Amino acid sequence: MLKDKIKAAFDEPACPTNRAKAAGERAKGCSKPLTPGAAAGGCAYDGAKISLQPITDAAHLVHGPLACEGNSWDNRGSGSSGSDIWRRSFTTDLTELDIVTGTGEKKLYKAIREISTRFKPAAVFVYSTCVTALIGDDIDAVCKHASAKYGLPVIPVHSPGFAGSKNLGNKLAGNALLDHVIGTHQPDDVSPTDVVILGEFNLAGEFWMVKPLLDKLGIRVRTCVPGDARYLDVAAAHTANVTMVVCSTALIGLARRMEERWGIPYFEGSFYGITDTSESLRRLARLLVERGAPADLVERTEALIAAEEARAWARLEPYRARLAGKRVLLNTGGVKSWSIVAALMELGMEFVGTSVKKSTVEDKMRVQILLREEAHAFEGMAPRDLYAQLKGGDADIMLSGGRTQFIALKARVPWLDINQERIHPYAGYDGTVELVRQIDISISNPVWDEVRAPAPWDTEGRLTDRHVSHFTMDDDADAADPTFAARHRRKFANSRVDNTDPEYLAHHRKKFAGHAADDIGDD
Amino acid sequence: MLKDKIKAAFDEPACPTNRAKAAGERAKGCSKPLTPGAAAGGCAYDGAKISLQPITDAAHLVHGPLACEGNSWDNRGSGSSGSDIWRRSFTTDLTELDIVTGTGEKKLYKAIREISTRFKPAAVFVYSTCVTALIGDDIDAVCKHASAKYGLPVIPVHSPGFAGSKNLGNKLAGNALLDHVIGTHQPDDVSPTDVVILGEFNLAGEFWMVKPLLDKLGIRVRTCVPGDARYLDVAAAHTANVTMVVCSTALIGLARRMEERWGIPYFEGSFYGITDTSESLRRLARLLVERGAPADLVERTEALIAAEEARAWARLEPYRARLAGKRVLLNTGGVKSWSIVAALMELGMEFVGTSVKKSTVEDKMRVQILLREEAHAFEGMAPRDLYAQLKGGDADIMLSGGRTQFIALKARVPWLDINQERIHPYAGYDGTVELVRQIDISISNPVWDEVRAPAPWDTEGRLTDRHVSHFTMDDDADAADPTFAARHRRKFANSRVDNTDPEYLAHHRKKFAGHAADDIGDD
Amino acid sequence: MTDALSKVTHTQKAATVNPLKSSQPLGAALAFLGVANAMPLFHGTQGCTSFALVLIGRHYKEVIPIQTTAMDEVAAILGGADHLEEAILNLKKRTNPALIGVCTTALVETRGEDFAGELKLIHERRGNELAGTEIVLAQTPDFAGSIEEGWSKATTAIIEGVVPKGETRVSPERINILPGSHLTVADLEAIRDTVEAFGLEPTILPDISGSLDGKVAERWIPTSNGGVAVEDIRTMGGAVHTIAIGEQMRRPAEALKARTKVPYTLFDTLTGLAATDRFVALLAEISGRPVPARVRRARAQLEDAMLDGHFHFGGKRVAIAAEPDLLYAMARFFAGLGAEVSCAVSASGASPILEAVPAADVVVGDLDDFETRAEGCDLLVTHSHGRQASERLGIPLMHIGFPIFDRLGAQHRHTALYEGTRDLVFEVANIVQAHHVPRTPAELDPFRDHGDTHVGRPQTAAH
Amino acid sequence: MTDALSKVTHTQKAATVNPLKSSQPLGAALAFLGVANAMPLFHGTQGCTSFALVLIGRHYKEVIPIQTTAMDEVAAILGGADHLEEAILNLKKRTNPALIGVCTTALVETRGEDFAGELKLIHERRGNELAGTEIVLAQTPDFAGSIEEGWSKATTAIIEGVVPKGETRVSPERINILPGSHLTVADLEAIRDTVEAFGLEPTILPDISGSLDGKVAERWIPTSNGGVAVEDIRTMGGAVHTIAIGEQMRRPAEALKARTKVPYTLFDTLTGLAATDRFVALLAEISGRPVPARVRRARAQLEDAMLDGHFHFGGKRVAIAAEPDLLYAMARFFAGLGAEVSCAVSASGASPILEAVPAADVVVGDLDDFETRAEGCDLLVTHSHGRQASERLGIPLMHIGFPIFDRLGAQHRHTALYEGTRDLVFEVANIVQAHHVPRTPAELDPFRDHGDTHVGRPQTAAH
Repeated sequence: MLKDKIKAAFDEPACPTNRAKAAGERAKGCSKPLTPGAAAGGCAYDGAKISLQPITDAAHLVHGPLACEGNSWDNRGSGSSGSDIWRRSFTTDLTELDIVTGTGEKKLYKAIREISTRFKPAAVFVYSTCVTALIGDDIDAVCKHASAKYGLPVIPVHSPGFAGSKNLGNKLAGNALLDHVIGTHQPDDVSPTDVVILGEFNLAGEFWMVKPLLDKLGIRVRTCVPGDARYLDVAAAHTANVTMVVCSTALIGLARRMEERWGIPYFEGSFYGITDTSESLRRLARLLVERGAPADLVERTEALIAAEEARAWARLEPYRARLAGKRVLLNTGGVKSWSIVAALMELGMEFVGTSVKKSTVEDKMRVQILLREEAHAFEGMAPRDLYAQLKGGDADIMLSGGRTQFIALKARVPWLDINQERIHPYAGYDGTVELVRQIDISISNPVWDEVRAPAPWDTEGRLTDRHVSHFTMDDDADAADPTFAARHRRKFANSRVDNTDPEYLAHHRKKFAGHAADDIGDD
Repeated sequence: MLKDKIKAAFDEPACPTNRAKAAGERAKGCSKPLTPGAAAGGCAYDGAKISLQPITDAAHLVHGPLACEGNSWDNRGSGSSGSDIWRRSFTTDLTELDIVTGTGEKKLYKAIREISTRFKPAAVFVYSTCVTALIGDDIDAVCKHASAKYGLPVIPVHSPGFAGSKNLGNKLAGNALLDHVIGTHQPDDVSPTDVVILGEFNLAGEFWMVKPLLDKLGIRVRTCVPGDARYLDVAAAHTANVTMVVCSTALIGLARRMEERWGIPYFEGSFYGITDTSESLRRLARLLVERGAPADLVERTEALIAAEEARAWARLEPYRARLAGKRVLLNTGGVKSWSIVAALMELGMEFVGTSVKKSTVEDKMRVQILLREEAHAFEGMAPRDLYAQLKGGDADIMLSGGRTQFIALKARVPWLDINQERIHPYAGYDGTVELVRQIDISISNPVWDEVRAPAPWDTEGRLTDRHVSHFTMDDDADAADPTFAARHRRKFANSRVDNTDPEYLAHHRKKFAGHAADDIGDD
Repeated sequence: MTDALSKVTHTQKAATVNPLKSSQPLGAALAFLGVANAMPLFHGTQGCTSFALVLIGRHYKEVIPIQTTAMDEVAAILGGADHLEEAILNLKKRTNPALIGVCTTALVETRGEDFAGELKLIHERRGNELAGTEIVLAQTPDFAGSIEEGWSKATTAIIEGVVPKGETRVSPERINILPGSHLTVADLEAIRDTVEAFGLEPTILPDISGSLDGKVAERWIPTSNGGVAVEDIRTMGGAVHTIAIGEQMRRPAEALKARTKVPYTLFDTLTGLAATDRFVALLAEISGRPVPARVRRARAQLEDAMLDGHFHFGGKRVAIAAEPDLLYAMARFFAGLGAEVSCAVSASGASPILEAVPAADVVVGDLDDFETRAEGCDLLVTHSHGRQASERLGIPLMHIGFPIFDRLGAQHRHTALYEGTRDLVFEVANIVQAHHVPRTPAELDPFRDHGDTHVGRPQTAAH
Repeated sequence: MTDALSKVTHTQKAATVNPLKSSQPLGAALAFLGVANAMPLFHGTQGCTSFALVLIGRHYKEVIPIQTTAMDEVAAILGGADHLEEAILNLKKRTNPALIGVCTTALVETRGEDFAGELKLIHERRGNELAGTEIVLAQTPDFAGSIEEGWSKATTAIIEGVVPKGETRVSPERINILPGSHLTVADLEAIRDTVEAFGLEPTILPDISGSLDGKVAERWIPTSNGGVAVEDIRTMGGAVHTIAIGEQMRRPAEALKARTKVPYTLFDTLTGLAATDRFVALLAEISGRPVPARVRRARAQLEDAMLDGHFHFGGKRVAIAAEPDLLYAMARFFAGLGAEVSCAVSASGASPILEAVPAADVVVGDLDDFETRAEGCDLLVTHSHGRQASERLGIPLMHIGFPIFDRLGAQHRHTALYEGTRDLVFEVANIVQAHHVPRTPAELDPFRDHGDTHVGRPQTAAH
């Protein structure tokens, strides 16, 4: 019985990523088997939650024991221009008693009531987890029931962690939107220039650097999922004319199925980097014109692109000399890889490696075209290997997420957060300048030289020779003329170097009783 | 020449406090000679600055070397409802060169220009100091000149520190107001219920607890000097009908001379304590009626007093049981003494001493009537003696200013700031409740018991006998039944007492080689 | 300070809103990380491990070694013994840890296997391969307890797995310290210094001050880098005495006593003047030495800090949310300086120490219960997740406990003994002073509100 | 970090607005308070003493022993020799100090008397009565210098007054430490610990860590309670080496060297990894011992703190106002972690160290110069008087230097060596994090301001 329930949870249509995969690879399926004792990374629940939680006016309720939500909430920097309900954490926090007595479903039902009464969310998303999947709680039934009873949408998301990886979780979230949300609201202001952005998280508010560009062109973002999204707008996503998919692995399956169901064409684009931002604007404009938008949209878009690109390049110019030739290790997956690689290569930076762990085959190909050497693209790296590469001095900076942050820092290599915890916005033209500026700030920080300089002693604390020569006797000319004016002379800057005469010290130390006085520096 | 200049600076009318002094005392004059090596307290400059600085829209410029202003600014908690110019510090910060080359006057003149241009104050008060008095800078001339040139009042205040005490400085400040400020502005809204409050500093904004009472009675405070005062209002003080002097030693001379010059009657009153607050309201009302205000003012005042007193007493009632019999040492001078003594005695508190250092003879008599034993009133106490008295346990709390704060704390005696640095407002009915509340908070803080308990060892760190008995073996019944339920029993609160068996320890210690193991507790 | 027992209530809600607690296996992992060259192993799915690892990393700003048995859907149904064995063998081969600390999670505990039996079988089959690596088991499902319980269980598991039964020759200078999970790296360093100042040799279990103190090594270390050595744990039976700190450590102290007869003293807190006096006096008694001048000087400094600082506590209302032992320690600290603990929320309800918290009520609940009850307080005291309540209520937040991810150096803050208490006094006083805003005429107007709440807050006796 | 000399400019204003500096005699008094059983004596009016005493008390939260010659109008004109003599005799009689430190003030210096001659006469006349009390003279008029100069002069005066001339038998384990006025009580404690960890015996002059560390005594002590003993000062000529910290200590180090031939090493700062490395290496060299594990561990912790903390410095603009040595130390600290010191204001202009401050310009000025130049910065760094600028500009304030009267425990903050630098990194990172406000759509709008200052602050390379 348990087994059936869990199997049912996996009864999802074929993983959409497969579409982009080479025929030979398709057979492998989505989830690679993990090695016990040598695995790392999130689970399907993690992926599902990430994909939906920034829908800001909804409550996100996790049905399971504490750890799933309790150890992971409030850790992402998506910006909201409205409600803060999404930042709160909701979980049924199942106890042993709940599990033993099988009262999980009842508790879930009650929890939905409490939340809808107290916080008045636009909707409630309910996430299943390993334990509630294992014990067979029927969250579909509870959600349906609660929705009817409390008069708000309650959406089940089937996301037990053991189902697979974070990537699979993204897809499960997309399924939930398709099955329960999109198409359930018909807005009264549909226009021919409505678009949907999928897979944009508005981290550090960065989509707010892009949206005004679209506004200026008269392109209306019906909804950006999930960043700064409101539930009703997501529910109306089916009325848009074009879908742009930003984070390809996250929600491309959803885009494909929206095309199937409502005939909305989609494309994969990126707002990272100048060229990709421009290209995305272009494609949006062209597709909209194809779908009935005024033809001058294409020209206006080109004019905007020309102006904004010129301005951005002018602002980037001062960095070129500072950053050309710097070697970057990009350790993040998905669409960011090729966008960021392209952007930074345009400034003359080099890539010593790029993770393509979450990338589609198409992504990988783009990266390989950019990098020209396949060796640079890796599927993922064990911490130990990553540390070795960084410690070896291969890279001037690593761009990655928080998970590998401390590996870079412990190797004393500059690191920049380009994932969910970061506080700087990197999208659009302004965001590209900000990214380059942050890279420059990081690389040029004098802290690296200071922490890389070895201590003037060995691992046992014995002074190394290198050190001893640092000390010289305090300047007697100085001592002879201690007046202010004399000390104020220009060579002062040198005389401040710490100065001690090793011979003098040695002389005194020889008088030490019972001390191995002459061993200094080599004992 | 120098000598003449300094003598001139002291050519002030007879100290007005003398009026209140007994005939025999009058001969002594204002400043008692200080004992080198055994003196404490501020100087005339300090007193003058304190008396005027809370005039909020004026710049207060100190003409002298750094210490006078640099070591003392931004240390008082007067509230301003308007400008913050008064909080800024201005000084000519004379250098050795300025003094040697005699360019002090020029620098002062230039400083006034800079300040008037940049900060646009309503006026500039210029304070002379020891050094500028000694070198004979003619600040009168500079102020006159600058005033004419820059078109704003520039008021010289003759306050070299060596002239005498803080009290003298208060009077010098009063002289400056009388000679240069009051009477220089004629307002167009003079009314028969205009009053002037002198010597109220609006510390912690406490006058804002009183002013609404006066507002409600239709009594208009033309100006409260110096707390939250604006320059033009001070300049119009001569148009008021009554002067109330709050801090008697500070500005009573000014009040007397305002009576002489403009016929404004004055009285000494206080807004500390319920009875005194009521009495002050009463006298204001009566004097105003005598000077032409509507006769019903007296009745309305009585009605307000009745209502407010009833309310205040009701709010004080819960404290009576907590505070009755508590012994207070009041170590501050002036009008506060008798007002606060009276207020707290009404709650059943006792006074073990009251400083009458800054009090007039009249003040002292009031205190003595209240206390009934002359021994309780002291002129001032050396830190060593104060410490001895507090350490001896004579008082449950000391009320004083920051200067003696640490004497009380080092003696481990509760202390409440009732001087300029305090952050709690104590004026009026509400302020009296606040004062009592703060006294209660202070006295009832469990910190006193904790810091008074001696360490369980002597001054050499050897355990005292008192201690050893504290430890008992961990309860074996407890150990035998280590289940949660057993541990949860009611006697848990006791079993948490630290428990170690000294015999067990002694047993083990006997095995120590080379340790005087049995000496524990008495070696 | 009240000696009456406080009322402990559990909120009766179906939805936990803004959790206060972290999971039990996370607490167990932290304890295992306090053993040198150790590797915690979560028996569950990859996600459980990932969340714990990332959260601990955000707090300590470190690479955190925790591994997973990587349970998948098949194993979840059919049983995870193979995954457990494979994980252990993999870890042994790749990292050769001195100790593998198995922490079970909700998933495997829901299925309910015989983990101890499985481990025994693994040992029987693979004893040779696993030589030199202790394997201990802490059963720590997420559906019960919080960090404290996990920490306590893991410490107990280490003792029961590593310390041999029976009495042994006592080294009179050796002393065991069993610190609760609420003590920081700096606290452990200070405890060690103080114990050593009496000529005693402490064995601290767990000792995260060695492993989670934030330092840069010169090579990659796949296991915990520092901590108490397994060989030292093995000889804890030879100590003259055990000092347990926090009610959570009664269980391991009892376990150690049961195995080795080493008696123990339990300190409910080491924060505060009186508590530290008792601790120091015990060390003086055990060692037979006088209290060193340095310790006495620290005491005098604390006294002074309490005197200078008490102004900023008296009359203040404080809201605290934490795990039981930390809640108790902080509530005692605040109450002892005259503040009123008007809101006390505990992350878990199992500890008897809750009854001793000096507050009228102790609520076992979440940060939403906290936020609701903290309105009108002067200070919030909880971990980083309290930031939302702080923003919404406009009340300053003092960061304590775990996780602290939006501040640096949490592990280097002193919170125990004389110095730690002194630093806490300063921290609170400085938060209060930093947030002092002078009152306006409107706030002080006596006619503003002619009720009892006259000047913004109640002025009648609140005692 | 720039190695070019910075441009030092003096503001040309007649009015000092919001003084940054405190007076020179106050600095001298602080130094004298670092001698055990000492009594600073201000030669001036009562008011000078009162202001200094109250201000020092507000910073250290202590009863501060400083006395006054209580000059009045007559003495101001006729000369103060009688007052000086009477004060000294009174102090001797009432408090029997080991040392009386006479600090002249502007008043008596303006009159210009022969103070040294007067003191000599007093000693000739009253030698018997004054036996057992050293009397030293620091000429510290308020119209020149600031705390640093006063501190430096007083230390020099102590050396010249107490340390006998001539070489003496050298004790190879003795070392002199001459700390600048910018080091805290905690810094001095840490320096002592570090020196002692090498088996060396430090004599610290002045040593306020003994006297101004905040502690409660059991009796009334009218003089400084703690500090370096006069007898220890007397034998400083027997040290193997002198370490002076801060350019301000060159004068006393030279004086000591001139009298006793003890060579010295001057450290311009002890804040920062590299500076501490040099200090520790010098101790290793002097002692011939290896660097203890504990010190090496502190180094590793600092490295980690720098790595974790540098994110909060890079690209930030910082405004610092302080006395020269502290300004230099803090500017080096911030610049070393990637911040730009875009405003540096010095309380006094006499120190050559100002040219080495890593900032384009160093302004010798006041807090109004600071406030004007700090606009647009991310962080203000100065003493408590900077609070007004902080309020008006809406920029957070990090408290350093003297006076700090609106925070507790300033003297217990570590600012030097590995641990102090680590704590400073944490403090800055935490202020930055506490004041982080997520950006709004309006702030991020690319069309908000189509100039170069696109997103609130310049985004083009500012380097």
